[in-house]
Amino acid sequence: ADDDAGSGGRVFAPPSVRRLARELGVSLDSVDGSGPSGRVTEGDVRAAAEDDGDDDDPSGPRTVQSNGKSATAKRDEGASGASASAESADREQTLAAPATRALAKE
Amino acid sequence: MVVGDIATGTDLLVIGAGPGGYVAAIRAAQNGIDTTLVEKDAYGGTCLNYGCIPSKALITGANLAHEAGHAEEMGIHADPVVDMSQLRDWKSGVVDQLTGGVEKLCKANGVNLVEGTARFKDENAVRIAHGGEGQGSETIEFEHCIIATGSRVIQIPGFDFGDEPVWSSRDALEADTVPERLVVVGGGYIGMELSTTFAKLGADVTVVEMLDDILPGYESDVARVVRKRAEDLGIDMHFGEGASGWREEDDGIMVTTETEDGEENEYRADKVLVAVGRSPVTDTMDIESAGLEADDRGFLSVDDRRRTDVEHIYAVGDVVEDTPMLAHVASKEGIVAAEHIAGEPVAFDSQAVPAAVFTDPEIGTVGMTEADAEEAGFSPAVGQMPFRASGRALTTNHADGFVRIVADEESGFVLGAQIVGPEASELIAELAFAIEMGATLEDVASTIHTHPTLAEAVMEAAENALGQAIHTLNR
Amino acid sequence: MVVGDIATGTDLLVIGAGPGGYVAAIRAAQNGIDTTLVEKDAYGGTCLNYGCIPSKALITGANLAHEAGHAEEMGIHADPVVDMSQLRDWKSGVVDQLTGGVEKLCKANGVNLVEGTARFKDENAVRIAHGGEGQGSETIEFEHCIIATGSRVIQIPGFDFGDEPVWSSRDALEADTVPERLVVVGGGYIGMELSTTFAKLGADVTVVEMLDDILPGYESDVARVVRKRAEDLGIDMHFGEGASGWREEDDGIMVTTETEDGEENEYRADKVLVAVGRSPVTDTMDIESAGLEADDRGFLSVDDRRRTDVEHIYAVGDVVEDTPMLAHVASKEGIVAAEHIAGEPVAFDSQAVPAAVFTDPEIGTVGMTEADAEEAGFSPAVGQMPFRASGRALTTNHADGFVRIVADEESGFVLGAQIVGPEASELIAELAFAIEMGATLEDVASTIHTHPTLAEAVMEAAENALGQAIHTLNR
Ligand SMILES: Cc1cc2nc3c(=O)[nH]c(=O)nc-3n(C[C@H](O)[C@H](O)[C@H](O)COP(=O)(O)OP(=O)(O)OC[C@H]3O[C@@H](n4cnc5c(N)ncnc54)[C@H](O)[C@@H]3O)c2cc1C
Ligand SMILES: Cc1cc2nc3c(=O)[nH]c(=O)nc-3n(C[C@H](O)[C@H](O)[C@H](O)COP(=O)(O)OP(=O)(O)OC[C@H]3O[C@@H](n4cnc5c(N)ncnc54)[C@H](O)[C@@H]3O)c2cc1C
Repeated sequence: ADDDAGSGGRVFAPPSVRRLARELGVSLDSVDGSGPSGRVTEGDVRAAAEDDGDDDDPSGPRTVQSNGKSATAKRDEGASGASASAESADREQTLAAPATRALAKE
Repeated sequence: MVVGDIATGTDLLVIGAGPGGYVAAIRAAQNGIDTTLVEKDAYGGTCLNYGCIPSKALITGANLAHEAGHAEEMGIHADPVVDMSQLRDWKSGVVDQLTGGVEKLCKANGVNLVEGTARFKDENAVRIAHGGEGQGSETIEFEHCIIATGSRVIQIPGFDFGDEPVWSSRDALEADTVPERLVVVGGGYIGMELSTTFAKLGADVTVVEMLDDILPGYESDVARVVRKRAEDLGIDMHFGEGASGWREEDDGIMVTTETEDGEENEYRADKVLVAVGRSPVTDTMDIESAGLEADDRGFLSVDDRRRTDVEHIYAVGDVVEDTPMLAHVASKEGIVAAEHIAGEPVAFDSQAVPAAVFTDPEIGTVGMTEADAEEAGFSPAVGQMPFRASGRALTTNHADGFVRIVADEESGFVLGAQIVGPEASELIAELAFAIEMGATLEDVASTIHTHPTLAEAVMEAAENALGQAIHTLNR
Repeated sequence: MVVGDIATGTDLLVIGAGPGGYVAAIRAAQNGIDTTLVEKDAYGGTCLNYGCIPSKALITGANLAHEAGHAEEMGIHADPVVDMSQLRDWKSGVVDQLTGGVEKLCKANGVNLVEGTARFKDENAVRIAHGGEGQGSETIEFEHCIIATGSRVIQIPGFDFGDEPVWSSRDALEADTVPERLVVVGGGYIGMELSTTFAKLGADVTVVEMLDDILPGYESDVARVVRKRAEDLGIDMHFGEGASGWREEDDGIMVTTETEDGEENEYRADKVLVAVGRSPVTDTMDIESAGLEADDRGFLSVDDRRRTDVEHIYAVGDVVEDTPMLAHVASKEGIVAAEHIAGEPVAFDSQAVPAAVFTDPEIGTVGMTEADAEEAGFSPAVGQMPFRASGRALTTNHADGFVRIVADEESGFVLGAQIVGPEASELIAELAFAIEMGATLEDVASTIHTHPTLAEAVMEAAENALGQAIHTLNR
């Protein structure tokens, strides 16, 4: 997802995808999500890992603020900005989320 | 178990067997790490013994008795009598079952259990003082350590928990009679949960809160639903007053309060419950010997793997700065620490932490409010569904409150939710999951929700944010 | 409203104002379509008037009275008396509030409401017969039509709903006294919900079921939890017996049954409730005139946009072949049809349809069972969490049952879930959403779930499938 003001620097991706990104050393801010509104999928992260051999250090403090407050994660700005274009979500059509399916139909 | 001052070694030492510590220990052992868990008091920590579990058990009893006694409208005529000492025993039975379960689960997963109080000797060893007299002590050396020592109740000047009429939350949960008149100092979630419980059990409850509303931290329209119900239950709430002291009277006690301008008030009571907060337990185990330092309030600061400044020592749960003092946060942090020690690619990267308040009605919140979202630079789309318009809510005869969902207008991503109403604590789960998944309003709105359920209101709130609700008017 | 035989026109005519029809009409009007909704009986259809809503209202009353009367263990001593006619009136009040709401919502969204019975004149027109005598009739011409005429209860030979001791579910929900002895023919979900309700209200209930278990269609370990509880409530269940008739006795009636081998049994009763299923209402409106034909059981077949063979005529809800006869399915189909007519890119493409049974305890299911998954060629990973190990369940004193989650072992994608236990109807929502989102076990397991909640059991079932549960042993 682009680091536009609208997303507050936050990346929208499921927990399993975030973990995969750490495992593969992919910085999520550098991945163009192919899901609805730019949600990052497993396929996006795998493609980014292939495109970019660099081992970004994915660590770095993130703050989750307390209850009811902003949970926006501030990501490590030091990570390389290599942007990967990943066009294919590897979820089959039948396992795509409702908004994804609506997009497909359009 | 080892008696006498013998040094033993362990890969991972976990200090404290609350929801932070025992969960960390079990997960570490599941990952093949040689793990030792030391606890000085009771398995399950505050949560299982003096917190979440006993309070929710009493709430169940109070709700059932109160509802059955107030359902003439539904044709149910009953005059329930509550035997408080029986209710307490039942509650204790639930606690014992769960704490016994924790002990068994630790053993079944291969965690070594040690009873005693741990103090750091140095960066790689603790000394354990065993409880009983003449039990000796032992030294345990460790490669990694997780500090999960939790928190303790805060005392305020003028109220000593050693005095019989002065209750901490723990005393309240152990009560074997219902006081006729109860003054509750503090309108936070613990104060309000217990006020509601005792009011339903028949006490005359007065709440004294320094701020100008109950449940600080929650939006005013959320708190209002709970406050109104508390008023209906006869709970007398006084804002802008701090409790200054108490004295014995012929018949019970007198609690005195003071406003900011020095005006004094007095409330007659039999017991006074002080519930003004909790502070971390980091001052009783010589953390300095391990090279650690707590902040001025006693909290430890950690990174996103829950490592302290001393890299091989982690901290989780109520002792941690920044994250809320909640059992499920403690457990999640425990899992992150344990898995990181096991070499897994984990981080505490939850996008939003849900929280529940078990008042009447319940509150469940997660992520951003509308104001938070604006502050973070989003242009929020907000949808709301009142439970008054929910078929399921009406059939349960609990239709106060609403579901609100906050999303980013442009992308549709769900950012937060506030629920006040029946089963709010359960309903928030779907929305916490939606936020973690990076789901959009459309994802929530187009998922079939079973009829008739309260969860339909979650779907309708999302539809409302899209201008498409069926059962409430779209604004 | 128009009286006399005048022809009026509408873009969309919706026949039937149940959860299929009224939802379709509102959504169509929201999309700017000129919409007319015709209903012959009552707004809200079966669901609001004679089905989901009144049954759940009675269940609430029965549960409250029964629980309060059986909570000595918790120290609650009460002997509730239920005034059935008051309970019925309260229930009717809930129904009126909701059906009134439906009418208002239709109007507020600009739906034209017509009272009367519709019959097709041809492919583009219906004639409406108005209820009262001398009300005349009118013809309505339409561009598009949605048939949402729902279903009616099935009668079996020997049991005429016209006879006073023979109850349909609708009669049972209107009862103003509790029969001393009730025989229930049919152990499906409606039969079991009502058996439980009347048993708790004090009736001596006997269930007669042709098959060899209650709740056909549910897995046996799920049904077993409900059957055990039903036994504890004193419900007498007889399997492999079909009801063959009944006769008046001096004191009440005698219901006769027959086994496959012709063995006869007799059960004394005051009322006999026949709940053996429902069949679609497609035979009373001359669908042939519109060029339509129902299958031999009366269902209409539709495509994934809910179009019948006649492209501009849609069908939704209980009249539709293949999809389950459930209110939320009807509503979803209504939305799909309405939005398709409005030109939106929709389809009925839900990956899984949740369903709930409001027995004691509740059942909530969605998607595939383990056997379904195997049959579909997946290698299933299955995780389970018993409510006995859930802190929240124990504190509510309802700890029977479990959460089971079924996933694809290789990819981790969640495929289905079966929940039997407290609030199962609500808990299933998160898992239905997980399936729709294409979420994995890891996604569910790593989402923080509030403590103490029943929803934690959903998380733990996912952890269990991954071999990582904390509060139950991993197999
Ligand atoms: C009345 C009440 C109600 C609550 N309700 C809820 C609720 O509904 N939901 C929720 O999420 N949270 C609730 N909480 C908060 C919750 O209990 C805490 O957030 C949670 O227990 C924190 O877990 P922990 O593991 O960090 O610490 P604790 O549970 O406090 O456990 C710490 C353990 O460490 C042991 N210990 C301390 N020092 C040492 C030492 N030196 N050596 C050995 N052992 C030591 C202690 O004996 C204790 O057992 C409630 C709290 C209270 C008081
Ligand atoms: C006791 C009971 C309990 C139930 N509990 C549940 C539950 O908990 N959850 C659940 O999901 N489902 C439940 N159901 C099923 C649910 O009620 C149906 O699936 C649902 O009502 C179907 O909706 P529908 O819109 O297709 O039809 P209906 O609700 O049947 O509505 C059809 C409407 O069309 C009208 N109509 C028919 N013909 C004409 C005509 N020619 N002209 C004009 N109007 C006409 C009828 O009067 C009726 O109002 C229950 C059913 C029963 C009987």
